[in-house]
Amino acid sequence: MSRIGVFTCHCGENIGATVDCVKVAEMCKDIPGVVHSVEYKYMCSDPGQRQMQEAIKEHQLDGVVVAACSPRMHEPTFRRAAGDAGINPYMCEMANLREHCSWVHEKGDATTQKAADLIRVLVEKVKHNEPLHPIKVPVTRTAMVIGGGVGGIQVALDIANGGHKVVLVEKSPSIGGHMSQLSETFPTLDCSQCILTPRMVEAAQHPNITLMTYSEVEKVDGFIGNFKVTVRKKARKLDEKLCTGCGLCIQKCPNKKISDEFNEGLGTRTAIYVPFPQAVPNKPVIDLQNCTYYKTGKCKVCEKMCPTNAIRFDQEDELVTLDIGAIVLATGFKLMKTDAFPEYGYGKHKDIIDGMQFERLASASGPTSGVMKRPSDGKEPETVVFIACSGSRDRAKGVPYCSKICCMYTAKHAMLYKHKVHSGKAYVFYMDIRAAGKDYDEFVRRAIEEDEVKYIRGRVSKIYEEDGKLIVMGADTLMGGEPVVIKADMVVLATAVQSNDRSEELAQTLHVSYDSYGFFAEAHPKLRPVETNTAGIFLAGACQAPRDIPETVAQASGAAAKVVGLFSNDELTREPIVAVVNRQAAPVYSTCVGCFLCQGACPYQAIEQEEIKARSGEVIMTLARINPGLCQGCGTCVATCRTKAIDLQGFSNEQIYAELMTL
Amino acid sequence: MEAVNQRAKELLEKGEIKAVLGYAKGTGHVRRPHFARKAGQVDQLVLDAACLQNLAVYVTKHEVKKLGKVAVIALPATQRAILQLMAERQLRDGELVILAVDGEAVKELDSAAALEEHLALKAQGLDAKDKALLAELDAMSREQRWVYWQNELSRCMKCYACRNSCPMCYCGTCTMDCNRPQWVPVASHGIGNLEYHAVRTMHLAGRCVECGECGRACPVGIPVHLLTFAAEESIHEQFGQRAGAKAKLDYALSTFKTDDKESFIR
Amino acid sequence: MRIGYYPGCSLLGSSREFDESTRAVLKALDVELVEVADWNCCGASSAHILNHELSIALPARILALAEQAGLTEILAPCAACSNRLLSAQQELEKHPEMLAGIEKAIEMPYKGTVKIVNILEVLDRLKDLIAAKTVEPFAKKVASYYGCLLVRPPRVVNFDRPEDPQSMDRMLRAVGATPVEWPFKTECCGAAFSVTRTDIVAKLSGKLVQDAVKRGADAIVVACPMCHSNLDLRRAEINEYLQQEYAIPAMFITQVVGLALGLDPKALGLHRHMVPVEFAETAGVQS
Amino acid sequence: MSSGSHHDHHEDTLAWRVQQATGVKLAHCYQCGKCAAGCPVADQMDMPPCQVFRMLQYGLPQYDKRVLGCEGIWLCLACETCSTRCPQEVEIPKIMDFIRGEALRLNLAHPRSKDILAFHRAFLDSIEYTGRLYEVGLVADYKVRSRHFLKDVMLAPKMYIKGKLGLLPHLIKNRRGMKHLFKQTIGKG
Amino acid sequence: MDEKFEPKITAFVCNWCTYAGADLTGTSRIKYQSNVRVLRVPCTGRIDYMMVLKALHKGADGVIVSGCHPNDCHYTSGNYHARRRWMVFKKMMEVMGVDMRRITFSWVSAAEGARWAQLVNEVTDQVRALGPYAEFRQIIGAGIE
Repeated sequence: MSRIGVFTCHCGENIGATVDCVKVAEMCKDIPGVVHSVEYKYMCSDPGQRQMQEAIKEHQLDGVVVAACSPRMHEPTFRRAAGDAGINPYMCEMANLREHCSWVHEKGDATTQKAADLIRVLVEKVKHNEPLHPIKVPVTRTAMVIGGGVGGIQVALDIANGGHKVVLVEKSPSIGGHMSQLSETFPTLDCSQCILTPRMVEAAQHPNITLMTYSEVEKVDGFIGNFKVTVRKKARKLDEKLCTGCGLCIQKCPNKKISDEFNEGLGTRTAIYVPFPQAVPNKPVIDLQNCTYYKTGKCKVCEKMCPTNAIRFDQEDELVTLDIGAIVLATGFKLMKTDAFPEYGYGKHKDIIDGMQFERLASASGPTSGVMKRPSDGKEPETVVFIACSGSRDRAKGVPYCSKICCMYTAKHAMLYKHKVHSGKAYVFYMDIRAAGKDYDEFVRRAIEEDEVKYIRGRVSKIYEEDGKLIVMGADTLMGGEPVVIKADMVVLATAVQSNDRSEELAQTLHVSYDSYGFFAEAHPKLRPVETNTAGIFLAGACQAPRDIPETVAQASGAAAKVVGLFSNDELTREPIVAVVNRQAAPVYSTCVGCFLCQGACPYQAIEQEEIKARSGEVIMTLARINPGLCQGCGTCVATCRTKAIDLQGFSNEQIYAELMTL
Repeated sequence: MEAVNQRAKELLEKGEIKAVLGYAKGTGHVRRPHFARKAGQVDQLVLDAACLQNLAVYVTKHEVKKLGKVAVIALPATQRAILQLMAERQLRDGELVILAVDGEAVKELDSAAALEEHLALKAQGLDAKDKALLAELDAMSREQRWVYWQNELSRCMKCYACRNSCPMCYCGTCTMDCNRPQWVPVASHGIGNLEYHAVRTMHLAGRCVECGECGRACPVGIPVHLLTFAAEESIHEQFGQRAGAKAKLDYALSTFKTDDKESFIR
Repeated sequence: MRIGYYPGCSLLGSSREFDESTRAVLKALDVELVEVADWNCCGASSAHILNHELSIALPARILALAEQAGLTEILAPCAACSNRLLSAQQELEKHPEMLAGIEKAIEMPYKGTVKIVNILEVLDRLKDLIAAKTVEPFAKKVASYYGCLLVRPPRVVNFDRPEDPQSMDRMLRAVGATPVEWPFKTECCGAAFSVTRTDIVAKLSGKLVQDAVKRGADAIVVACPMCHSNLDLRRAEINEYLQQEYAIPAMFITQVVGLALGLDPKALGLHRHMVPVEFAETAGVQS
Repeated sequence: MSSGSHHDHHEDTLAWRVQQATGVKLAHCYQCGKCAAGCPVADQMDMPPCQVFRMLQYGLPQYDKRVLGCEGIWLCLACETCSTRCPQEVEIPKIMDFIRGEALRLNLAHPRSKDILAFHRAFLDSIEYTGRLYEVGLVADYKVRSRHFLKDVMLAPKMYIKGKLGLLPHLIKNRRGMKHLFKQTIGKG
Repeated sequence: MDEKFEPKITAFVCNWCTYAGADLTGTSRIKYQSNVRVLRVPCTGRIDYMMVLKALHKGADGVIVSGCHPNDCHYTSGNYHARRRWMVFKKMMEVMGVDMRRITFSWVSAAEGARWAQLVNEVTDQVRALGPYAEFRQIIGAGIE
């Protein structure tokens, strides 16, 4: 038989003025199982709590109901107090007499009766409460950062400087990401590489950071604090320890006409290559698709030339499994390509380029050494049209969202062009100018007012080629939709920012949610912007939504702080409000039938398979098991399970049934 | 029939299977399930319009699984049930030889993928008779439906024939038998019967293969199958999913679309 | 091959040569055309502009007639007709509530089972045969002109790609022609304004003629009677507007294919053009 | 649920009627001007399509009147260039169709629309009586209606010589059915 | 008896939205009728249809089920699963002839204090007007254990 104490709080006048607390306390004495029922002015005050603690000891209570304010307010207070008095904290429940009763109803018998009813419900619940214990999860204090752009580098440096180990995984041969391709950055026009390169070097030399370039995450198991991550180290066909980065192999490689990814197809590279001169690590990689040796079985010039004999044609991909405590996703974005625009010629005009190609044209280290030359014939373009919102805010192209960075970089591009070609004419077609940010609008105004870039409010309907010019057919909506035709030498499309290739695949590997555009989903749009729904996995930068550099870096530091916070303890303590699948003695083992219909209902992928084996090792049955590290305690699986094999601690079937029976 | 029996014999003779599950003559027009354990017994198997029972109900039984590999003469509803059981991991690929019989055509299948492909070629859903019955129910006023079901259910004595005949009711411990807490009263009275049939329907919603076995099994003639049919049809209509159509589990109640219609929610 | 045939009004009158050349070419390729009996006008843009229900009922009658004749597929060479037929079919599929009223108007049941194809789709199916039967390659530079209605609106016609389409170019290459790279394949010619706003037609079609010549085309090839009449019948107005005499002929794709197959230019109706097809005698086969 | 500007709910606004009849949501238009930029006749319109949309979006009687009375809606060729390229997938020609009908119904159509209208009416008359388009009849009828008696007098004989003008109409057999069809559709209004 | 009839209303609400919303009703001191008894669960996903049936079984004349609006679920998708379950449950109840005017599904967010009061009042008034759930009480009467 239970020994339950009921403590009714007046909350000063807050409850007492509407509910007859004395009467309620009296009524509660008649509830079977209640051995002690008192009221007090302020239960949450020190004397109030002490009174409860003394009663627990004196009356050997095994459960308490505090009838006061909302449990969302003081449940932790009273549970802690109950725990200090020697009973399990989870044997304490609260009846909400204030927010749900005294404050919302008129004074009267009905209200007093309701107060007593509310307590009765909780008394019956407490009778079925089980002592619960916080779940402790050990934490491996090594973080993995996926993506080596400016966001990933910042996360890695911040965590490493916080004293923890970091593995930085980058799929391409060098870290640096898109930022290393940029010429200059808005709104300051400082050189992108000049500010990024030192960070890249710092990351490479940091004792706490392990770089894994030319590597991709293949598999992720486990849960917060205890991930097992398998990384595929793609074969560079090179012994990195021996290679000194002298570059002789690159000079001698006979295959020099390969379209260069780093220069967005505007330049060429060799089959053995370093993506760009400042690459980190500065070790080449052999491009298997284009290497003459892999195509024909002959060549091996690089091997012959290498002074340290570092080339390894027989090198294979390597799978490495690592123990990781937290993961930060910083995989960035990609730009829509110009071939996605039927009305602009499906990408067939060489002089219609995208924003990243313009960056390479404008970059001092780019294919034209920063001299403005249009791709088709190398002539200096006299008229350049920039088109903002190319593919963005365009539901017909499947991108209804704003790409956020284009307004700023288009202004920058127009400005850079005008700085390089003083006599040139720059036109920008735009729909709205979104320049919200420190010094951003001033920057756009400068482009318009000082550099005399002509802004035309309207979209471009068609571009075609005629007599070596690109005919841009637009309209000026500020002149009532009057058609505007501009004969341009080059057109720059500020194409939409899209989620990176294979981002959905990666999200599935990591069990994080993503939106319909493939961007990773944050746990809460306002209050948990750097966390994912999967505990222990965080986000930084444009893999979540279009972002510019300052935002990416800020979010990266935010994610790093989350990781450092997580790593500040050896163990992670979690509320024991989790679901469990029952286990019984053989031969039943469980009422779970292993249909796994619950699996789809779990928002956290917390439901695993557990094989019940005979002594011989033969699998007798496969049952569901809930990983307490992943379960967040929503109980959706519980309501899905036909055989009631799953129950939710703290809100169990028996507890709820008992509550219902009092009604 | 010839072809099926021939193949069954062959499989038995080669020792590839331990038994063939099919239909044999019972009293009068009744056809009863029959296990032929030896090639010689195969000739007792019959296949005609009187063969109605969904044989899938047997294949998850411990006693049958113990036999080893079994061949099942599977009419369309049985095929659907087997596929759903596979999706729900109650049967594995290769555990059964499915002799899928559709009219004159016979096809031998042994995996969920093959079964899915086979079933995809066929129109699924209710036949005209059942559709008409559902439409009749639909045409009643709410009050008339209540009276109708109260009348029907008043005969229910909770013999559980509907449950026991259902291929999808394979749970080792049925909710009805749970007593901590006892969600559904054991006794067969007004509220107990309503709750039992409500729970049975909800448990089969999204899983019912619409064989109608429960209705045929009811000794007092309650059309209980109309409840699960209505739920299943409404699921198909609202979510486009159908039980017993996919090899990979596609359970309507553990999937969702963010734009599921919610006009009924205030 | 056997296929239903809905010529439409233009092909009886102002674009007779399209009908003649279509029949001649398909006959040469052993395709049997089954004309929809007692067909009516599709209503074209006039019905479309003046009354929605009428604009559906007229095509629906044609489709219902085809259904009654047991046809599963009909060829509508006129791009306007095929566009109207497709629109009506889709509208009825989207709005089944309209069906009763339409069936009442046409006094026939309508099922919506007939597939509507345009001439380029049919020729594309026969591409290999055409290539094999080509005896006199059409070795000319051509501007392939699709116009509006063959490719737009894409959700209705669901044919080729809406900008810079390729199907006619492929066919032209198959018969030995060289399509020029030009940007106006789907620019509007002025369409239904042929009679009422000839000034607009002259301007829009003029742009096409001028550019095709500039890009070195010997002929403009079309697959739509309206485009053809604007580019051919209205050439006088075009030339007046452009203040220059443009002699580049406008030809139907079926005429080009017919010439390549060695058919008689007269059977292809080449003599009916206002702008003479000057090279027909030299390029075409001696009859 | 309907939303959009609060004006849209008033049945007396053109916007409301447009949305009811066509199902096109006017609020989808965000005034990018791409329709006007690609329209082959925008330069001749007194009001290009984007401006028609802008005015409709207000739902104010003075703007509705201007839209109904403008010439631009009659110049729309229904070439579908705009709707094909519209980033918001707005079916602009559908709206133009409807507005033209409203302009006629309310007797607000631009004077220069008369010719265009005369042509379409003549066209439909021809079909109603013969089942198929009778081009000579059409042109003659159009001339009477539009009073452009001399238009194209030079073209007709040339066409006749080329065999392109039949002097007799093509009659379909079921002409009664055709009359019935017209009565059941356009005749209802 | 009818004049004095006061309906019993049972509400199942999720902890993060509707329960918090009802707390806000309190903090805003918005008054509503006291017929409702609230049962708190973590998420609408936890709400088993058996709970609704049991509430009716225990003599509730009306039931409210409420949680987070779509997209707002604390557990990201519990409410979406719940919504589907309700769609099917509602259909089944309708087929069986249960009076669905007595079961109200709703979304009330943590910010919608006034909405909670309005919802409770509306449901209470509606159920009061409908009177005691006689049909159900009849079958309960047959089954008192």
